Amino acid sequence: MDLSYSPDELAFQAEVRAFLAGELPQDIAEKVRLDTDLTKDDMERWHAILNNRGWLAQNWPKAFCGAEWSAVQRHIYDTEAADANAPRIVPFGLSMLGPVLQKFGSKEQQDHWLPRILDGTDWWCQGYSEPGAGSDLASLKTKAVRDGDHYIVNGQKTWTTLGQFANMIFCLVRTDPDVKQQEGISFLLIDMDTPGVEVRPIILLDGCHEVNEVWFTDVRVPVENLVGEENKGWTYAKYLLTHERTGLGGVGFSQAGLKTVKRIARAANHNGKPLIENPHFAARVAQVEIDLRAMATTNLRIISQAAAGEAPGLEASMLKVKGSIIRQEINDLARRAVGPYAMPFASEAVEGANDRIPDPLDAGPVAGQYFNNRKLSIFGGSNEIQRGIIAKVTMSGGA
Amino acid sequence: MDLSYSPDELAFQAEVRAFLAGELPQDIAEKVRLDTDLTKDDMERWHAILNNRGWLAQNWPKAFCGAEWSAVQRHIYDTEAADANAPRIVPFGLSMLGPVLQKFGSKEQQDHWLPRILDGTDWWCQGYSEPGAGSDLASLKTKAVRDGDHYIVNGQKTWTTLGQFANMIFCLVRTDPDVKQQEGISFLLIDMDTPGVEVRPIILLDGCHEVNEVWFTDVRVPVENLVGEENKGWTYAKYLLTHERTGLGGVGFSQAGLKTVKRIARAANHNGKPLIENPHFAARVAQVEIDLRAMATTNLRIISQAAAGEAPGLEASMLKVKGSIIRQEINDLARRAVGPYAMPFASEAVEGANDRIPDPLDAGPVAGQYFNNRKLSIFGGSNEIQRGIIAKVTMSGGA
Amino acid sequence: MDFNLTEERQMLQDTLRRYLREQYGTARRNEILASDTGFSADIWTELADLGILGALFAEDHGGFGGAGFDIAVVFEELGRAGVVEPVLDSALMGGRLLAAAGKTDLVELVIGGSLHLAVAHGEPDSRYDLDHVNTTVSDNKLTGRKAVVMNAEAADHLIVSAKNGGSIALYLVDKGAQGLDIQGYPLLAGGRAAEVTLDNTPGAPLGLTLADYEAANRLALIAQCAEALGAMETATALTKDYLMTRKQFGRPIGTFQALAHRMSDLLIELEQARSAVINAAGYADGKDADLHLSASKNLIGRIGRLVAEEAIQMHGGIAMTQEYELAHIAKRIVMADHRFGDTDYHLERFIALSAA
Amino acid sequence: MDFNLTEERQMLQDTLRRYLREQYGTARRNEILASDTGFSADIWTELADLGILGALFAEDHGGFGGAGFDIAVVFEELGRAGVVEPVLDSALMGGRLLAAAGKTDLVELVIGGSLHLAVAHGEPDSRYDLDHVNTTVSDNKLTGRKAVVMNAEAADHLIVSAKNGGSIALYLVDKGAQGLDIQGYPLLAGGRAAEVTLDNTPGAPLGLTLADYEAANRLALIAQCAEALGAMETATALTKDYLMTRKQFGRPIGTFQALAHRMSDLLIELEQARSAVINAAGYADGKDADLHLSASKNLIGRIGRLVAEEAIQMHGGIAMTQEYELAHIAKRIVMADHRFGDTDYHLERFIALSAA
Repeated sequence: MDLSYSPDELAFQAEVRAFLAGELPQDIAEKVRLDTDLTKDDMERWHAILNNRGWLAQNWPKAFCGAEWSAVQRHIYDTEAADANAPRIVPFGLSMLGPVLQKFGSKEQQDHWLPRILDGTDWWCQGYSEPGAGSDLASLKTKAVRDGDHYIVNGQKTWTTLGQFANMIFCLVRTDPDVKQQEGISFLLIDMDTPGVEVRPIILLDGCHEVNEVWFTDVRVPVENLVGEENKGWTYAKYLLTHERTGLGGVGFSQAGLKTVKRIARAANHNGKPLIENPHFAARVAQVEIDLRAMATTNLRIISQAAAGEAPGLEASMLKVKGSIIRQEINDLARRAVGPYAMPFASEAVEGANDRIPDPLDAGPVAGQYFNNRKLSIFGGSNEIQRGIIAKVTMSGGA
Repeated sequence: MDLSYSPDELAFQAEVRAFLAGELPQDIAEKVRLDTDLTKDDMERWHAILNNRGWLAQNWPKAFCGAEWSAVQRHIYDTEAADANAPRIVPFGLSMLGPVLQKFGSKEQQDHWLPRILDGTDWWCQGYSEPGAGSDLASLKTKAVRDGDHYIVNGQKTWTTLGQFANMIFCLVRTDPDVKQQEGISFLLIDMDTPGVEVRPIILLDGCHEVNEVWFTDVRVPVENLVGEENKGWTYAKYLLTHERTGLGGVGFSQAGLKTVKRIARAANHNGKPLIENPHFAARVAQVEIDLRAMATTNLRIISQAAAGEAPGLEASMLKVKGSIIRQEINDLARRAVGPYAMPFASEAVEGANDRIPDPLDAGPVAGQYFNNRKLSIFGGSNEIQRGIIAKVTMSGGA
Repeated sequence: MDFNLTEERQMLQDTLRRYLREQYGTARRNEILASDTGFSADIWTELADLGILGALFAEDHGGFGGAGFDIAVVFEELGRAGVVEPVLDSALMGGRLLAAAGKTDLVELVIGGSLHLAVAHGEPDSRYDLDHVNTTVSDNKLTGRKAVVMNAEAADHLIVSAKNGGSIALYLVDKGAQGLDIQGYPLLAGGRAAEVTLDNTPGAPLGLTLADYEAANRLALIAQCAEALGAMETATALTKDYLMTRKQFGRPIGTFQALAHRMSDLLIELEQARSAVINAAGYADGKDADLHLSASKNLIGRIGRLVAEEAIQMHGGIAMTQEYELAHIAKRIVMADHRFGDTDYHLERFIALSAA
Repeated sequence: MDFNLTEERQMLQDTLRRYLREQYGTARRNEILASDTGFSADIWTELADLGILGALFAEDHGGFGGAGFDIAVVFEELGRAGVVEPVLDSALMGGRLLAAAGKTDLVELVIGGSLHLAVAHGEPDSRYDLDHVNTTVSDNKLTGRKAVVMNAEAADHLIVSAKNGGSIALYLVDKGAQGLDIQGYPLLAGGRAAEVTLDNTPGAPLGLTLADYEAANRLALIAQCAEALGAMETATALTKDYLMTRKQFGRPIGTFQALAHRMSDLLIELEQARSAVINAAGYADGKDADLHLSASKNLIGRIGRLVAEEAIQMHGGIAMTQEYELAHIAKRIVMADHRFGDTDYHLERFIALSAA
């Protein structure tokens, strides 16, 4: 047991810190700090900077021009990036599709699509969820029927994050309706400029446009856009879900969020003293900070297991549940800290100068963020789904 | 809406207060204050005092020599009694068997058994639960087979509270094994001096002897001890359960407990100041007090509905759950307040003078009580059972 | 002891509930939310015509109610429907302050629905403290800044607090008064507020002190607790319906034990919240009024958060969308914690008052 | 960064776990609980022979461990089995204080299992404060009262703190010393303690100060957190087994969703507790040691209560009986909160150290 970083790891940490200090555009960092929505251009700028440095595809193998970082390196980057208010890397191409293509795609697909992810030619989004299916991917209904060299796709996807920016979507579609639910599913890449694809915004409860519905009406998709074998899409989807499940605890986000809470609470007045000195508020902050410290260590333990080749299954579910609870608690504290100024509808306000809210605490849209982040325990497999997984695995004698 | 007592109710309150001040033996009150176990003699003494005043059978009709108090009167008594550290009235004969006999017993049974409850000739206990049956009464296995003028009873009951003091037990027994689970059950009165009845103590986790197993081996019970009709016992049991379900919130107990917590916390030192002034401890006390104030009003609302003739069903389950949570939280606060002196095993200590623990806070066995009162959410229909009832009733469109 | 509504209050409740059910559905309300003014003048007029505004005032002042339970009944229904019109600030607080000042003529206009008010008391760094006022007054001219003033843009008059020597006094400021600047913005949970600055702005002294403001604040606490209770009732009802409608594995998801038990806990806490509102309304005149009000606001804050979060969580994705009824209701519940002192503010006040 | 046990610690863990599994079952432990001494001399000797006591000391002092993770490994296993022998007070705290005082000869006897110690620091009104000592010393004679002193009756020597002028110093007091009175009693969670009074009782100065006591207290915090973790692991395992064994409606009750989800939450919190112990053991030498230790003790206190209460609740009646394993384990977990500062004490200390 040794909780300290090795000299190599410390050197890497310094390198990351220096890079962020020198290269992260200040206007972007300021938006991240205030939880203001980033524009597409903001995200593309930051991706390009990372790509220049060779740090965009952090978990890709060197063979595919990735950084091939160790789990600890990725943890170090995540922590430093959150601390510096760097935007998160948009994961759809880099963390989700990339690994699937590398493992199951054809040489042609790899050669064509992977460089376009790195250089920003394509912006991918994910077509998994469907209305009424909840977290149950196996019950999906979007159909793809073979017609010569094409599939004809009909159906609807939902909760498609940042679909409004994407030109490509990777989808799970049903190619064989006659077999059991989890079979007969294929993994298809669809150009969103194809006729019959329609993106409709979903406005979330905090007023933000972040997710979308994507409708497919007789959309013709070339068969070479099928990844792997027909009807084996479920296997690829499961692989992707496993791969997606690192960093689920969101330790870096929580650490940054807690810093913000403390900053606000130092500035906020409570009965003539800084709010941070109020014992009730301080107790709330301390308890979540203590929880977070423990979770950060749990996170490192799991990373170190993953580095040793163990697949994070159960532990990933545990991290996702606890991580979402902690982040949501921090959002709640930020909202409390701000007091009456949490009430203005801030996202709209930033658009027109006339509507600008003179928030003396410079806190950003904390209440909107509080509501928006209720999604953390709902999307990507709700906490109820995760608890079910944990119970099932451990009760059957697993852990 | 009017939250104040009427002049009559205020007069009654004064009467109760005067009675308790004058008649409650101080040695008994002191034991109750310190949560020390009462002896059988203590309980009998107090019952006799109440009976003298005509206040023992508070909910019995005047026709059966009861006090026939209104719901509000009972609430007033409960509150004042808890405040004065009066012992609770042992409920088995008075609140449980009495109402069943009054409703379903024969004239002979009423004439014989009811006066003996009042004058203390009989000490009753309850034979409902069986090992492995949990809260599910319908699955009980104790058999009674008719043999001439007797039933022959075989089987085992468990969790029989104060069975060690009882000379009589009212039991649910299976008289027809061939019908559906809830049918074929009868309600039988059994003299515990009959050969074949054996009482075995169960020591609870705090070291107290409070509950028992009761074993029946070929026990001969005269048929005149059958209450109502054979195989209709389930109906009577359900009636009793409904009847038992008032005062489930334990408001008086919680109010008295909270007073104790505050007394201890005023005396306990924390960093050179009284613990009650510590904001973290004060916050815990305040939150449970706030919850209790709301529950006291919920309790009164339900009492007032009951007085208007509405049966407390769903609301009784709600009160039991919330009431147990509040009482257990108060027990937890008492344990915390005492600090290191919560560790000694106090129940044993009071027996031998040599082992007497010089507890400077005069707190009694608070940690033992904390563990003992975990029973509040387990026995008498666990909180899980209650939540199931609440969900079932409301989800089917009831409330 | 009596826990039944009087016949009059029962009628008031029935009338208001029926009116809002028919006239204030999700679609209508979402239109109002998206409008420039943030409220509907028609709804306001109709509330006045139905006598809802009058129920908030005693007969002495031309109303026919005004007691704690009148306020609780009205606001519970407003909360149930997620009403965003500023009844609390404009009619209740503003109107009752004018009533306290003896401005019966103006109160009549409030009850009739033709006079709109705003109460400008809090300041940028006062948070929830009632006695923290830096706005100054000299020769009946006010100078200072007021924070998050509800309904300021629409108000005909603002009631503004200022430090007059050592004590706090209230002034009536006209909409068009000189040196008055109103920077309005929408609120997350509906309606609009504004930052109000006064620069030597003339105001008419109302003869009211901080104690009068505190009295109005007590009424606001009853109203806010009741409104949150009504919203919680809707959140709970929507969740119950959803759990019994939405199916997984061929069964309504509400029949699965985990959700069923959590739903039961919400229902239990909802009863606690209901009792807290009764305590707030019933004890608001007594000597322990502040203790009861703080207890109730703390409890409503805690349970409100639980209900809002659990209702969203048990719904899943649908509750995350702006157009779904629960989204608005959940925002009303949580944002109630930011008015008139939050959960911790009232916890602390309860502790202080208990120790006293 | 490395989260694997060293080979030596892995062996230590395996040895101790196997020994306790074989020799310290429920029946044996319940016999010990019921005994007059409250602990087993045989078990003590065997723990010494297995090298368990030696693992708590550095090589300099005749041991072969002594680091935070050595302590954590030992106490996690002791906690898992619900061991009531006073390893923490007699061997770890007592022994390490003697080691700090350079009494290597005595430490050897501790490691060998032949010397029993008690640490008498807390007083009737000191609660969890370490610097609250009213016992006085004059001419190496001590006078005062010490509260809830673990293992006092069985100890050959007591290490007693006293106020020497303005500062606190530690003294070695012999079992039979003049004026020493020991009033013993059993503890709810097993073992025995005593009220100790000293009346001009001779003590040998150890040359140790409050800072030395605080250092030993840090080790005790690691040990107590680890012991509670081990006990929580047992409580969780017992509950898991029970849920899969006990049936209702023909299915193991653990397959019902409500209990399954609550069990999942326990498992999640157990991982948090495990990380808290790692933090306590791993950071106990660093500059933020007290911050980490307070964080860990607070978290262990909160999670411990949850685990103990939920484990009992999910078992139902059986867990309420004294003879069932969980009853003892739950008492160990909850009573751990009453040693070396409880949940709130360490919350407050964490806040103070964070602000510093």
